Amino acid sequence: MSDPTPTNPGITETERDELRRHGILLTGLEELYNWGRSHSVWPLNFGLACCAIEMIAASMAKFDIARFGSEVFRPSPRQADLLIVSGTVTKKMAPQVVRLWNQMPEPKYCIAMGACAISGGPFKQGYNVLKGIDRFIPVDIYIPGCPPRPEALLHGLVQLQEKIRNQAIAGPDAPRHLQAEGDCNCPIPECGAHDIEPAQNGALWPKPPELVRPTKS
Amino acid sequence: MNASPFTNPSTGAHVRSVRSDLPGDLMEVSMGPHHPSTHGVFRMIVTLDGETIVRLKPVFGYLHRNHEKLAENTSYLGSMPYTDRLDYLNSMTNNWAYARAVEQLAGIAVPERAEYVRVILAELTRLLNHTCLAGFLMQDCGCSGTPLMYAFREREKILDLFESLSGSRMMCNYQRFGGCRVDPSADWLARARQLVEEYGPFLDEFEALLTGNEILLARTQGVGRLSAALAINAGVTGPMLRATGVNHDLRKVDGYGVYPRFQFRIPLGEHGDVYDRYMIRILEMRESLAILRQAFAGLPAGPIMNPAAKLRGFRPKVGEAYGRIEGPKGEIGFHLVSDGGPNPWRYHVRAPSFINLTILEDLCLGHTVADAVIILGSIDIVLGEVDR
Amino acid sequence: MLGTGILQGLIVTAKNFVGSFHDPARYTTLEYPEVKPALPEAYRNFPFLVCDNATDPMGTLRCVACQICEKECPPQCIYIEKSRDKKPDATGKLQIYPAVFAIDTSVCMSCQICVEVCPFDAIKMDQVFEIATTDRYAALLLDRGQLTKPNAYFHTIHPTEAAEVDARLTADRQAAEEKARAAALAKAKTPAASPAPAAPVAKRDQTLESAP
Amino acid sequence: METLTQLRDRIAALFPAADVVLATNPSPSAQHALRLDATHARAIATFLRDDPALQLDQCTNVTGIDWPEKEVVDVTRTTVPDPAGGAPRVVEEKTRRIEPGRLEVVYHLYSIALSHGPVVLRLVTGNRTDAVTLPSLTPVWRSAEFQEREVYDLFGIVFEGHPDLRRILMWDGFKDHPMRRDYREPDDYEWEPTPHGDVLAKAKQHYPAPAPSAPSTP
Repeated sequence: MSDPTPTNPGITETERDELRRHGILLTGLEELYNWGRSHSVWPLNFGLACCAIEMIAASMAKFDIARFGSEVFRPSPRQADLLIVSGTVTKKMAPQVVRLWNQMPEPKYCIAMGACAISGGPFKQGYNVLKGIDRFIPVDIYIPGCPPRPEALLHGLVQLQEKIRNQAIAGPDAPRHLQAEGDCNCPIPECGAHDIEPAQNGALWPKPPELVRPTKS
Repeated sequence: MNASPFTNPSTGAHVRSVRSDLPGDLMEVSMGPHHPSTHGVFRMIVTLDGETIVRLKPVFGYLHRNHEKLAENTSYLGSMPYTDRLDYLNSMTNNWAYARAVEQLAGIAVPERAEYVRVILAELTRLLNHTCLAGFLMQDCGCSGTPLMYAFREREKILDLFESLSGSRMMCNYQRFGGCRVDPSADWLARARQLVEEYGPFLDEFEALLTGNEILLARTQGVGRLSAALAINAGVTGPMLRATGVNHDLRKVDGYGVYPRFQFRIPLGEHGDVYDRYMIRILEMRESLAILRQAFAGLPAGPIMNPAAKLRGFRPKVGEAYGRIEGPKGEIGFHLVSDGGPNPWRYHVRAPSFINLTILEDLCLGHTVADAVIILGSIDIVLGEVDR
Repeated sequence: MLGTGILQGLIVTAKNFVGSFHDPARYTTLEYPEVKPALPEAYRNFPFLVCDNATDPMGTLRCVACQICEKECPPQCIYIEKSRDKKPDATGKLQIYPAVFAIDTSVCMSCQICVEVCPFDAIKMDQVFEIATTDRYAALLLDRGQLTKPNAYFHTIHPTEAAEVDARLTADRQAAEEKARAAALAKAKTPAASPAPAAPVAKRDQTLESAP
Repeated sequence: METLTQLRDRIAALFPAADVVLATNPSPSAQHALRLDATHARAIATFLRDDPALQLDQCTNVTGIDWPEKEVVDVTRTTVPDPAGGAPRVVEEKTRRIEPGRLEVVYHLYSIALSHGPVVLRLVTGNRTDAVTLPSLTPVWRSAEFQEREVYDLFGIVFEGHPDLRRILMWDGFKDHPMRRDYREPDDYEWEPTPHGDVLAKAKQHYPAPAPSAPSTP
């Protein structure tokens, strides 16, 4: 079977940009499809902590996330494409976050916004704080900062759009929703007697990269 | 009216009679922790008769970040940036409350200029909090977008000030034990003064947009009434308490900092309903502007930090202290117990919005679910502080 | 009259709508990716290490691995290992240097306490915030090489503070040289005298706690 | 307002069976406290709230404090005159004693009506394991309701007479009381790139063993 998306359409990027400036669009199916997807990423209206306020600020007049097609904050996960984990995920909250993720239809993406969502951040030594949401759900973009400026969130969103734009629509590199056996439902942890069980999703959280630290006394 | 089977014997709050000709089962609904109107990850288990609330149990802890445990393993200075993240709209007042508790614990004097700067920043924070609250409350009432957008437009201006002074928009980490971290420049003060001058016209416009609006009046007047006796007994503080008509403002009662030098009034409500709580905040903002003008006029020259105050290796003597200030949401206090070590032995936050939630059920009984949302909005909670 | 309140509100929104076409106070949108925000000088995001000479960043690090920032960092996101040998610093004095200096920016809360406690002006706050990434481990765990930036860069982002720091360091250096010269002179006069005391480098806190 | 000593004497006169101790606070804040015994605590609290001279109508703050068992060294200095007629010697005598572990609840009371305060109340449990029951002051001050639930959740103090004593911050199935000093949090230290102090010890168990002669990278 031949590749449905030729990598070289016989025209360079600069030439294509020049044509675009004159109102002539040259596009393939993949590009059109991804262009549409990347400019209508609807986030879930879901705030957790401090970063949520910056997320709201990003959707307000000064930063105006509508310029990126993402102003439609959906209250229901069924209508959302993007989960912005904006704040500390506690162990009590983790099952609900995973459930929301499972309820979102494909294609879906996740942004871990702020230090807490990435790694637990300043609260990581707490007994009720999850050390990073990527222990349970796959994260596409990490935005460090405590909290990241609204501009940093917009930058993260642009990175995500870039990622969507470069996804193939067929073949082994295609995103989950185009794969036949693609399944992104993550097992929902349960709150146990001392900790949440399991403490991480084994399929997503393999052993982290080895970090040899000379042992300090 | 029939005696309701759902009267709460301890509080006397009762349910208005519902349509008794349509007997049906009660329904239990879980609102939250992901709900677009619960101001974060707050959950209420609501029992409904039709659409009327007959029972409401708040569920907390979805943002319990172990702030107190972490603070007991960190130095006194190291907890200062964590206080920013308690009530993440009002980092400056949280900083001040914590600094005040430590200053009481260790007996550190604060220079006069620092006290003035603290007042300026606290009142700017009050403006910011109350403006945002009004916006969020309107969002809860259903006017999605416009008021919140105007509120955030003004918030950005105050945040720009905070950022150019402290380096961060929200997490200022600005106060220190015995003063403030950096001295505001003349240029900064001029900008702040200009903002204060422009805030009055903005409030006029904001009020023209909202206060007289008939829909707002219909939604908020008479909803969620709170009696003064219950408010005092339940420890309710801040604008919530003053909306019931109790004249209690720590800026007057304790007279901490340099507040006794300023002329300002305490707005009081009459009915204790959602509308009063909204109006109290609007009026408080106008008083804050008056305080700010006086503070700018009286700001003395001098050091901003007590030179005797230590940054590192700070070990207060054995003892304990409870320090409190009037935050925008109510009385924010820190209870610190020192065993003489570098870390506090016990560090407890008296979070105003957590204790203001004690009476949530009493306020909501007999109202509809839609009203519960705006009652919660009018209490003004921030989950970072409720759950800590 | 019923409805005047709503009408009044609509007038306000209309005023804002029309105003947004000509009044910059009512049109506040910052076209972010095209227009970069004007960051105030005080803005802080993540720490970086200052080196004096851009051509030899590792050789002219101001950090002497005293580990104060590691100890004071509230979220514990700094990791330092001291070197076993000593290298000359910018003044030519032999100093311990950090063999490993790592900051986990996925934990850092930008509180600036490391900057405040550093007695050597070696760590300062950076202003780069466009660091969203797809890789949590390699991209967010910054090592010594990624953290080090020249003093000239520090001057571009925090000009006032950098000028103060430079003036202070120069004064310290001159005082140290003065003292060394005086000591050398004294030594030349009385050869039996005890050797000159080491020049003080610490400016704020002389009692540096040794690492555990 | 009367001083705390006067108040203690007044309470002692009204409640002769009650054991009320004045706990002094040596810090500059000088917020001294009254330590009440559990049996009379609620009656005394009601008196404090209703007494016209006090009217402590607002219970602002409720906190728990954990005091685990610890060894205390008491140093008593006695001045012994030198029999030889020289300067008297100071003899230090050290006695070791085990201070039993206990849990403590602290209430901060203020009066809104009369604008005074704080009056600090302290209640102490018998130990940290089985005798952890204290009377709830929620019937006196409603504001204690959620705060006592929090103390129960985090410290494990059982409040007798509380209308709804459930966990509040942690989930219902949780078994530990995390604010206690001897609480050990679950081990999830497998990725700690910047460990030191306590975290280093915990993270070490997850590390690969370092190469025996690995020199630190310059």
